[in-house]
Amino acid sequence: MLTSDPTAHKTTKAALSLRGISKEFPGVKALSDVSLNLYPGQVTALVGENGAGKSTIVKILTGIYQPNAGTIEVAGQKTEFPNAHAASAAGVTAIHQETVLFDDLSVAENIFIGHAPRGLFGLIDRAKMNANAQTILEQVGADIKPTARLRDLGIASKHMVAISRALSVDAQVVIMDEPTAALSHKEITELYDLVEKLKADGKAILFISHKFDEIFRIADRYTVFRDGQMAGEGLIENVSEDELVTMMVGRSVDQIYPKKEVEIGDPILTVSGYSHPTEFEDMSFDLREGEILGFYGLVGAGRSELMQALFGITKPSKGAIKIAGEIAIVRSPAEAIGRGIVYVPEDRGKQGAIIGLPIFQNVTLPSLHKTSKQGFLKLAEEFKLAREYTARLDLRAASLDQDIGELSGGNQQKVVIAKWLATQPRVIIVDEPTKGIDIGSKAAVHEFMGELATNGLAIIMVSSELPEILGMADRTIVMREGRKAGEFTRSEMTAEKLVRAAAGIKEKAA
Amino acid sequence: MSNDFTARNIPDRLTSRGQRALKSWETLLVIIAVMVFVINALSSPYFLNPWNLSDATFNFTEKAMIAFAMAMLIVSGEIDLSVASIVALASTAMGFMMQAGFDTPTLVLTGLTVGVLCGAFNGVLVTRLGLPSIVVTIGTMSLFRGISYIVLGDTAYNGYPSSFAFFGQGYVWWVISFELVLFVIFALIYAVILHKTNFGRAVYAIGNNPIGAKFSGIRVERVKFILFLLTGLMSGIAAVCLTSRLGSTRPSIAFGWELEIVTMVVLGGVNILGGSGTIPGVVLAALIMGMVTFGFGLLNVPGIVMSIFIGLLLIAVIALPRLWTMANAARAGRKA
Amino acid sequence: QETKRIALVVKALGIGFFEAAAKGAEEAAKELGDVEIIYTGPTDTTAEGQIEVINSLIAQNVDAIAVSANDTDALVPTLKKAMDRGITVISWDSGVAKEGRQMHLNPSSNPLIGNMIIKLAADNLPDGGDVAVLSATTTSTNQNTWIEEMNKVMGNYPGVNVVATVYGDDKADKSYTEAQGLMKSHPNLKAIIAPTSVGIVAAAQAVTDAGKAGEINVTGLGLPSEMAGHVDSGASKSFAIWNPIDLGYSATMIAYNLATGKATAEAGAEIPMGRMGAVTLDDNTEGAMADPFVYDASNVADFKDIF
Amino acid sequence: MIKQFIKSREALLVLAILILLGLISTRFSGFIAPQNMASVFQDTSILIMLALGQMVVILTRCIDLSVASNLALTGMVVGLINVAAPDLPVPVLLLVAITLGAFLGAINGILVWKVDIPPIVVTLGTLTIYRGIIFLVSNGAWINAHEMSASFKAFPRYELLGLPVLSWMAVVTIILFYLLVVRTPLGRAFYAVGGNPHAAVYTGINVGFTRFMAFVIAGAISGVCGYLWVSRYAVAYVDIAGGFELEVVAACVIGGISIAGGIGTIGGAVLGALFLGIIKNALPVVDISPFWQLAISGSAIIIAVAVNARSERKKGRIILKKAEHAQ
Ligand SMILES: Nc1ncnc2c1ncn2[C@@H]1O[C@H](COP(=O)(O)OP(=O)(O)OP(=O)(O)O)[C@@H](O)[C@H]1O
Ligand SMILES: Nc1ncnc2c1ncn2[C@@H]1O[C@H](COP(=O)(O)OP(=O)(O)OP(=O)(O)O)[C@@H](O)[C@H]1O
Ligand SMILES: [Mg+2]
Ligand SMILES: [Mg+2]
Repeated sequence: MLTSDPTAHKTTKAALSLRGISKEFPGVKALSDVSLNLYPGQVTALVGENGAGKSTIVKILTGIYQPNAGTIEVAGQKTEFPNAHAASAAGVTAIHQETVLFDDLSVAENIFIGHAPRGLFGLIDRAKMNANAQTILEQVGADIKPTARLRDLGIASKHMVAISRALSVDAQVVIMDEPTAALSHKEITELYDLVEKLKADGKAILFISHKFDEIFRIADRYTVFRDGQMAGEGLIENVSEDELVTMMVGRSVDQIYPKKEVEIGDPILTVSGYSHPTEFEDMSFDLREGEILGFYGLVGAGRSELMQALFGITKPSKGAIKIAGEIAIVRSPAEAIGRGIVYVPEDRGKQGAIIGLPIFQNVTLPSLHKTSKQGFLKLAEEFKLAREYTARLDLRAASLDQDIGELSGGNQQKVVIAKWLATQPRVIIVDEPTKGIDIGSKAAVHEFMGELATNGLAIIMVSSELPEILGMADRTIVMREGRKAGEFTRSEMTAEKLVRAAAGIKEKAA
Repeated sequence: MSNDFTARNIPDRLTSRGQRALKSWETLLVIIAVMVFVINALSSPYFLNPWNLSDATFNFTEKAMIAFAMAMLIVSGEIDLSVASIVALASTAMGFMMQAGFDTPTLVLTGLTVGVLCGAFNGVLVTRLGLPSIVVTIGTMSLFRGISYIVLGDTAYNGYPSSFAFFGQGYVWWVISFELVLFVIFALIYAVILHKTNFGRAVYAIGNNPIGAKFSGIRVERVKFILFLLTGLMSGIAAVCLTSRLGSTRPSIAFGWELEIVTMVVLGGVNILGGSGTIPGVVLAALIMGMVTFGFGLLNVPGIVMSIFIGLLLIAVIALPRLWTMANAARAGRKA
Repeated sequence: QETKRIALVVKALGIGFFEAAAKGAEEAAKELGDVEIIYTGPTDTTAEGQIEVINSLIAQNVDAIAVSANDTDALVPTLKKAMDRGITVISWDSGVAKEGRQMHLNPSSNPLIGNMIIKLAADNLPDGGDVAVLSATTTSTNQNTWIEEMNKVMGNYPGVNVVATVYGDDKADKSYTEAQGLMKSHPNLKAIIAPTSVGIVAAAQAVTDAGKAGEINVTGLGLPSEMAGHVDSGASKSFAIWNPIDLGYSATMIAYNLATGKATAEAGAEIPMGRMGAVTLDDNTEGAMADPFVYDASNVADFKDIF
Repeated sequence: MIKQFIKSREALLVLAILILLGLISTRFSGFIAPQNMASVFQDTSILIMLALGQMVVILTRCIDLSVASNLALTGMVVGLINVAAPDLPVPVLLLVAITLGAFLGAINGILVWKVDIPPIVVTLGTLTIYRGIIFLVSNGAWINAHEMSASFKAFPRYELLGLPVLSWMAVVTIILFYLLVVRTPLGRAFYAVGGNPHAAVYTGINVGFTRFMAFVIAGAISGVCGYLWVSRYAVAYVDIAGGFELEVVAACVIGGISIAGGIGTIGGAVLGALFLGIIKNALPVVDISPFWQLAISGSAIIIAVAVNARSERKKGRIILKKAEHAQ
């Protein structure tokens, strides 16, 4: 352990402590020998890069995953959480990072599923359930009817339901995994108030966030994970933002973002007035050869939807694009690929990798016309193409015939990128290219992007990670609620400007 | 990038073709098939007779031809439960044309066309309207056969021209029937389509991850539509053979075949949830089911008892490998 | 001398009528001494099921096949193949088309049965009235023939109208539902004629359940063992049948005589049937076994334990 | 409340049924007479009960194709028991039927839960296995009306307050299922497991066990229906209710139970079954050849899924503020 704070352990007894926890997934060591203490009346912030293992520890704490090693102690008592019930019975509740809700149940049922109040003959007492739900919803400041069907709510309201669900359990330990990621400004302030209230009630809170401002605002202590290992812990007042970043990353920032200066060429892609009925509106920009154009915004800003429209997945309602000066109509991914636009999607498991197919088949899927003869496969050609492109990305795998699902996230991403490079595109759109992948692979992906730009490829990089944008982009467009909220050249870009534009906060008067 | 990250040479494959074949589902099926063959040969003196074996092939050839197309459809993650009803409708249409005095080539063409049209109808509902294929085809299963009932009611078509009899009763050479030849040809065609063409690769990609396939530039809807067409076409071909073999058409023709065909496909190692499976597997499953039926038949065991065996086989061949893995995992867990 | 293997293929296994026929076949086999009976059939009344069964009989190279067919035409190619391989093929009870068999044994003369079933209904309808027919499958040869014959003689029964013909597929539950439908759509129905042993029982049950026993007379062809209760309850005043044991016996005897060359199946030929005498074949190589016998409250009890 | 109902799938079905009844009554006014409607309900009772059992299975994203075979096997076993021991009272037989049915359902459930075989494969297998076992236990012989005891046959026909017990069984099943599905944690778990199995784990629901329970319940219902079927039609043989499983699934689909799981109501399942039952009963009455029945129910299924899919179509997520307000 790098930093430890001996005083804290003496003053209060931990409400919950984890010791020596390890967790392995096939191909990934998500956690190794980590420890964590949560104290009553205190907020512990858990920070770390994407994929550091934060959500994994939450799942272990709530009985979703079983650790391969280590112990859990609640109020000094060693326990095990074989399932989610056991955890909530022991007084541990969580707001999970992904929405774990049921679209076709009512709000109240979502809040109380698994522990609904019972009445006559042990039947669910619906009236009481709705009343209780109403109380909790009011408590978190959400204006939602308990009887409403969840499907009819917006994303922020759904998130409020998830929060209410966590609070419906009488728990001593409350875990929040990026609770503010999908919330708007007003709801975020209300959430902060709620955290204060829980603190005052003596609950132990674990707060996971990538937003440093909120960590410094509400946390009392911090724990840092790096690559599934402990990288530091202590009191928040004893640490600076820079120190935290160094603990998280383990090296200085520009080391990971090897952005080279590249000669920017002619516009290759021009988008004008692209609109969609519900997702984005009036998006116009152009992209030049050799350029990396960043797209920044809060999660849910509509960047992915815009990119998918450019790639032919969804249809825009208005607007036009030109490729190398020529008007182009893109109605399907096949057409987009034909015109040299490719898209490395955000959701690797669903949209990127075809799990179940071997690596080489993943790589050659969009380029089969190149490796086949009159529609008949030629395996040797396929292996050749796959080997060529995976080697360029320094893929780590046992064989090219291995199922892509057996690879770690980073290596899967490399295969997906290789797949697109094999089509020899002119424009490559990467959506959250390093989401959830380990540091080594991340650096490789970044380095490779730089190299591609050097070779004259035009890149659009959607990212929610500020350092990635700041480190890699030549120019950045900020999106907010489906609209363009600002555009900055590399020299204009600062973290503050981007965040303000993304959150819709006015520039401070100079 | 640091120095220890030197580019590595990743081998194409770790296991040789032989090793892979040894561990495959097909090997298991070959073993079962051989066992069934040996048991049959031992238990009935009539089994090892070329004419009898030839007769036995009629138990599965028509169903298997549909099963090939169905296998591809299931690999792609869809299913068609209306196949037997397509056979009925196609047969009814042929009977109708026959009564109107058309000649054999026209009859065959009619059967195939109706098959393709029915497939297209399913395909449109599934791919254009985005409806789940299992429900759509439960619906068209009633609809198609229902139309046959409306047309035929309690009557039947018979009196097909004698030239028409060849498809279901003709022999190409010695004991080799026309149907058997068709079966072999289609087995080869479908094996090539699924395993050796870009189209087949797309089918696998769609079955494993339809969204990912779409994001990789595959025209998912079009591929699925073609698969429904092919399934309809094969049902039409089976209708020609069956009608010719029976020499008559009743609306109840081929009743209940859909479940037998799905069983054949699943027994052949095709994952009902899509994404994996092979044509050789389906061929073997067809042979096994045909031989089991025939073998039991020689012992005068009622068909219903054979189906117990087929049902057990279906569950066992899927359960046993899983139980085996689970047992191994449990043992490994205890050791750790 | 080698034993002759004679296969008795029935419409479906488990039906009382055919079980009784099988008894008769065994009786014949015992009498003949060198005969082995293979009693078989599908479990549902389909032609495809029978084809599979017949294919395996051909493979076993049996000496004779005697089939009660689910479909007049669909079995023909398969049975032709059997004859090509030197197997004696006859149909009985429910026949196959002429090309598909050497001869057909009708349980009784078809015109006689056709007349009998309508007469049974008419006898209880002095003032006439609506009657309906509940048949077996739409493809059953024998039922279709009888109904045809019945229609020919309808003129002899003025005032009696056949208002509908429905099909219960020789399934008790379907027949039951069809009988219910008849009562609903024809409120003035006076009788249901079911020339099938499965249908008649189901119809009688439906009539009883509708509280119309005594009001609607269920008649046709049935087994005393299955109908005794309904005769007692009044749902059925009378019904007819020939003895299924005799039928199975006769079919076996004929098959044996043809298979051993003791007789040939040709128009005008007389084929001996053991204790049942002999059958004379008509131009269609069909022959009738015996006259049907009528059962009612006076005699049903005496036969209900026999078949 | 009322507004909500009017917009619901059930309202659409009620409307469809009313129109259907209206059309029928123009051809045959007696059809909508209370007495006839009661008899239609009686005829549809077994379908309703089975549809409810199937519904809970489908809710959990599974399917049970073995219900009809389960029904037939249980019916045959109960029939055989009755033949062997005619004096055994009906309640005992009912208990046997429920237990055996639930046991057969549990076999499906275990294979789905513990061995993780896709439900469609499991029940495709048990569909033929159960059917085959009937032949083994009965030796292929039918059990006919005259072999059954009088009380055995009388039970479903016994009239209470003008309705036969068979109809009352359906009514009781509807009430019990309503309570189960709406008012018990298990019932809500059916929806949760089918709607979002991944999230269900997070709420402490055991997905496999919930599915197992759905199969057991569907099995128990099939068992009861086995006895009812055999006693009502007064016959037991290998093929009873052959192919009925698809009619049951069809009733669910028409009733708006989503095959993808998680969506569906008791009202929907009941109305779906009634819809099919009315068509079946009406065709002979209005003098349309019964041969039209199959095509009509097929078309009804297709129209129903198309309509349901339309209303189910996931509302796109909405990013633009303007669009959100417009909704
Ligand atoms: N079910 C799983 N199977 C395989 N690997 C997994 C699974 N869950 C998580 N991982 C891997 O474990 C590592 C840690 O993931 P985790 O979700 O805990 O990260 P995180 O710190 O929460 O990241 P983020 O900030 O993006 O939420 C990642 O490499 C991830 O890919
Ligand atoms: N209405 C909604 N209901 C349920 N989940 C939603 C909804 N809207 C967004 N989400 C989820 O929120 C997460 C973030 O959304 P996503 O990343 O797709 O946003 P986006 O539109 O791509 O914006 P960006 O790319 O700018 O972050 C995803 O997991 C998505 O599934
Ligand atoms: Mg996380
Ligand atoms: Mg996104």
